[in-house]
Amino acid sequence: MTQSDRKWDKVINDLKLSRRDFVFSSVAAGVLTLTPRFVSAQAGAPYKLGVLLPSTGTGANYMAHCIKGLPVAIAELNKRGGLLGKHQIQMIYRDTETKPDVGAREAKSLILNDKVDAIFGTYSSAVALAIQEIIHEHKVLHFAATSNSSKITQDNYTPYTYQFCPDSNMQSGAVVVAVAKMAKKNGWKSYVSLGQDYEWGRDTHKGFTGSLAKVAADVKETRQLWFKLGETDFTSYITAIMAAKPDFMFGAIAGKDAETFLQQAGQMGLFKRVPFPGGLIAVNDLKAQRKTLPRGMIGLARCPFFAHLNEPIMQAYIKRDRAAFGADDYPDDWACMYYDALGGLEQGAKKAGSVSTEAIVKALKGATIDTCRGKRTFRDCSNQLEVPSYVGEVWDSPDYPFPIYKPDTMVVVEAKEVWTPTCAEVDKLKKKRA
Amino acid sequence: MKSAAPQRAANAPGRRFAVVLLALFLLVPLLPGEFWTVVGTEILILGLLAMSFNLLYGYMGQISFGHAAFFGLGAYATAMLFTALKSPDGSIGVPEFLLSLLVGPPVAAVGALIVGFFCVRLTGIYFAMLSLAFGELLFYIVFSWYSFTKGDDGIQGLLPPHYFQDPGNYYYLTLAIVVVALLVMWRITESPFGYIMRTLRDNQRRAAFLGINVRLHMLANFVIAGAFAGLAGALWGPFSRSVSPGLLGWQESGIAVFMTLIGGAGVFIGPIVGSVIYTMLQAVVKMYTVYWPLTIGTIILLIVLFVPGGVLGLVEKQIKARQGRLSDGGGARAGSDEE
Amino acid sequence: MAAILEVTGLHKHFGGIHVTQDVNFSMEEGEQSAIIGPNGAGKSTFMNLLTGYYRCDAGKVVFEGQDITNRPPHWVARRGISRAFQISSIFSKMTVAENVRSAVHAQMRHSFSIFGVASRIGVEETGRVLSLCGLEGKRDLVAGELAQGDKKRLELAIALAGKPRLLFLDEPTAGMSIEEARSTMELVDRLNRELQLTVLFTEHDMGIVFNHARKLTLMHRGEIVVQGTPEEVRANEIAQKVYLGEHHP
Amino acid sequence: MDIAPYALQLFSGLSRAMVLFLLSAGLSLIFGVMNILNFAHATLWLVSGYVTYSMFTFLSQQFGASPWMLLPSIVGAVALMSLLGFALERFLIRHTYARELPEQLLLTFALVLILGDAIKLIWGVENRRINLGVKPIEMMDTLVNPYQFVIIGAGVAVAVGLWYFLHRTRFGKIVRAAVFSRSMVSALGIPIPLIYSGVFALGVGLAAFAGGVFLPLLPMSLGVDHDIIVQCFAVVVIGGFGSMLGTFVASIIVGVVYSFSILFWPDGALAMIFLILIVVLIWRPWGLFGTELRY
Repeated sequence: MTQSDRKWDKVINDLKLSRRDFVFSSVAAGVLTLTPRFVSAQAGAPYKLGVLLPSTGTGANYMAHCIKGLPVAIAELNKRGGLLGKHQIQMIYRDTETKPDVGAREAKSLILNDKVDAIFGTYSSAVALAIQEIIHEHKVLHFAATSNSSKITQDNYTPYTYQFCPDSNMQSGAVVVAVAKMAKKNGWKSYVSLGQDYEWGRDTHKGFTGSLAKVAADVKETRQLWFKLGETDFTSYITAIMAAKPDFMFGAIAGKDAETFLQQAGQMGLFKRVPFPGGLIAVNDLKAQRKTLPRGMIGLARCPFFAHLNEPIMQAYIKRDRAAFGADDYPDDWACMYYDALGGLEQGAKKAGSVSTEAIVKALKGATIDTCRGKRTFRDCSNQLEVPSYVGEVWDSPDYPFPIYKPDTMVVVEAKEVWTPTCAEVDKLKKKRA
Repeated sequence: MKSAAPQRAANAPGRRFAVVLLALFLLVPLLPGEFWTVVGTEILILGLLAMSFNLLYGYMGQISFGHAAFFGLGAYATAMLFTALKSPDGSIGVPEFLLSLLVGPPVAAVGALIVGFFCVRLTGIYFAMLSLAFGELLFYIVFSWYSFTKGDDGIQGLLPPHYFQDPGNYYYLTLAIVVVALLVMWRITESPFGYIMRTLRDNQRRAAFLGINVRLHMLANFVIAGAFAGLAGALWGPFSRSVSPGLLGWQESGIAVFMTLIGGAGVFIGPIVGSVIYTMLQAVVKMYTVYWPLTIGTIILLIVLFVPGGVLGLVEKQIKARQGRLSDGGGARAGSDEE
Repeated sequence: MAAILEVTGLHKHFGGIHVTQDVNFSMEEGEQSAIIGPNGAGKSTFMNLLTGYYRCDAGKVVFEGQDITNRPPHWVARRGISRAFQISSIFSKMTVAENVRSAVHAQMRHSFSIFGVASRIGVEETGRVLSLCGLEGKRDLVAGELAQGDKKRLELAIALAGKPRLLFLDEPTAGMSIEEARSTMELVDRLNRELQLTVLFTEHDMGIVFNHARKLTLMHRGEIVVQGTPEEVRANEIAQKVYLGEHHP
Repeated sequence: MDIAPYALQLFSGLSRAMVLFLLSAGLSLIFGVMNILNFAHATLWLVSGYVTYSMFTFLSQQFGASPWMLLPSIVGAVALMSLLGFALERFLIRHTYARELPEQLLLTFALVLILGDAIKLIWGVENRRINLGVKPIEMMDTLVNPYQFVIIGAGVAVAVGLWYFLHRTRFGKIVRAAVFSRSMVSALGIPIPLIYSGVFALGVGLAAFAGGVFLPLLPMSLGVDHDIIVQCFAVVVIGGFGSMLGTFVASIIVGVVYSFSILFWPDGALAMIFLILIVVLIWRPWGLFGTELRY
């Protein structure tokens, strides 16, 4: 057992013992930052990985699992020798505070001071757009796996960004597939939209209304409501939605706001009057609101572990995750997608036979990689991984301490069904970069 | 007891200190790696913002919690013109770039003129609250006016011309602009107008009976401070390569207040020294821990409790105490201040 | 001699309380007079009304033939009226010289000069005022740290720097030693004599009042009770009843 | 015309108003008496939400889950937080009375940062929530959350209680006198420092009460204090510093206006609060019910 192995075991042990997961994970991140070059027989230079995710702000609760999970996954990879079996990964974590200017500053700090080779992040799409400017200029690899505005891979395209998360258009497209079916069945004609007033909310909303108009032209949006990130009292929004008496509502709400909204709307009985199909209900929401989520509600997920239980990578990940954090702890969507990003990095380096950024960028172009979600290919024109979206009904499962999506009603909407726009159009959208 | 102690005319130690500080700033890009150059640029830009805030606080005696609104207005004005002037291939020429920088201060000044028109009617806590309210209002306008400002997305792609993409070159450009701005500010604070500001800080009623139109003078100073904040904002966008509405928010204003109080509001270069301390601490502390708020919070707590008047205020006191011992002078201690 | 100040029918109330009632008052150029009256008689309010600090509810104030009723204080000050307050009102964080210098700048209409160098403008005039008020030795002290008597003198200096033609002094010797009070009033006399400065002051010390004012106005409950020379007022019965009689010597 | 939607919107506005009032009452009291604008007020509110959560969880584990466990949890949180408030005043705030406004603001702002990270250290970044199993009830052809009645009731109860305290009790009368004249109170031989500690503890206690009462409605999460404190400032300023009645009325104005803005002009809802604030500050800087004297 090498010295670094022991260190890693200690980190993992700490994590296992901890009740306050976050504290220790950040301590772990600190250890990682401070760890000197790993000593190993034929070690190459360590590979520095910057992780830019919020532990403050509206996305913090979504990212908590990622932030504590990534060190465990990296430790496991390092045990196998690291990238190409010789480059130990050194993770450096920074808080973006869900603020674009802070994100941009921390990206600069990671690149110029810590000399990172790649950056994973961010949670907020607005922050992602801001840091893309920095990573493009400094030619640093950037894997996005949560922030999913379509602008990241289209308008603001840079060859250094790879997207592991279905983008907002794909997600909205998936919701539209479900909603159009339900609208037809129930004779729905009108809906109200409620969205977070920021990049992702606007973009998701645009994607939804655009695609819905194409498949169900007679379903009309009667009202749009936008709220600022971090809203604490949705009462007035909920009564306004009820007052509009729509047939259903569409929501572009994520993070802690989603939790607040679902709780307050549930208590006010909104969903008894107005169905809310296709709101983001990720695994962490299923876990956190295990008691209160209305069963039968139609939710949208990005990467739920229970949809891919037969994938070996997913199985291995779940096993390791439960070993590290307790048997009740299943990885959430965000952690899975960042795990895929890490896998993408490992496979990219292997394909390239090198850890140089340019080589990995080239190797991943249009490449097919193994992920938690099976074999997936990057779209040529936008570096968007062809991953599906998941629409399903909240349902009590006998196998888990929290509800999941009912397996026989869950629809996995493949990327190809909802690809918009076409590659030719994407190329037109791409802004010119000097 | 006072954070805003009298601003003495440039005495020899002060001038020497400023020269040493400038020399240090000139040497920053020679440090290995580009990181400290980038941190240095941030110190200068945020320092300029804090300096402009101190025109209101240290010299006029009013605390503005909406000062970052003008920083943000300047940043957005520059960002929008910058975007409009970009050539189809996404690059921008040097003249166009400089032109876009120039638009920041006047736009911010116009904003300050409108906001200031109302704010100067009030003083103290009411001034603070009204400036906060206007700052938040401007923030929400930028935040909500999606079609014009791109809302929360902000504006990206503010990559300066090739020459200024080099952090060292952008640093020297910023240094040159900030030094000129500081010299202008110095002239203003040492002008009759600057001293009239101090009279308004100390005693507005008395100043009015000298024939000073209090509101008009406060408004003039508010606009000047807004313009300098706008200049800082103009430099921020191309430095950060993007702007976002958060730049206008009260938390950004809070940073200017922190810097000023850390460095010392009673000394001309106090705010920029505060910026050096704050920004460097931030850069270093964040390397080791995510508990930056805890760290800076504790530091501010200690400064408020034990170093009132800021770091430079403390230094000045020490110098004065030494001089006092030498000359064995010192005026008679007298009763409390009125007003 | 022409009237420099002419006040007719001045009226002011706060809520239901009438603090100034139907006051008619005039001063001639070069006159030096005093307003007396018990605490709360409305003396300070009267000065605040004349200088535009309070708005009048009714009445008219004319200075040198110009209507200055309800004009803002700075406008009134620019017409040539200066004042000093009962509680010394100075710029406490600035030095003595800076206090006076800024007043000089304001008088020279330099208050908006943003690129002039303050320490080089109005130097002579500042020095003149400082020495006139006996403050040249204390010019570099911080005003807030001065002794009470010096503060009052500094305030007088600030008022004089405005080159007024009419000077209001509210309790100019309050808080001063006997010696300081004497020299201060001598200065006032000299200004009145040599510069033809019209002076109106309020004062509690009857000795000072009778020695330095040539005309007295007694106010009580916002109204003028008696006006006249010191002798006339001293002889007045009402005056004795409301004020002089009950007053300490 | 169907008035039900408007009535409902008014109801949700009132509920929001009481949320704001519960939060702002302590802030207003502290400012009125001590002239301290406490930036950390909403952060203390947030801390007490977490404390209530922990107590609720603990009690539920010890004595079995029941919604009624919320009551002792709130009492415990209020007691604990009042003690914390007392200590904060004693050891920190007290040193800034003679200082200038910005330094006081800065001190309390430092507390915002420190307490925020303290939450992160103790409770982590995951949201904390409790579930009382509240079921919606039918009202006016629509559904409402019965817990909103609890919120409105709590707001009115606190308003009445504060009124009784300030006007009918000895300590309250002294506190009220202190709003108008500090020197008078100290001339009466009442120790001002003790009043201050007491008032600060009471103000923090009110924040703690609000934190506990909201817990079933709002998952506690980091950073909400930053957004809400500015709205509380707006309420306190609109009502008039130091005027409890003003704070109450301003809460209703802001809550109801906000609620109806969402119906008619959702994008401008938040901006409306600041527009009201600006108009009030320009028209009556001392607020609707404040006194001009406290400049």
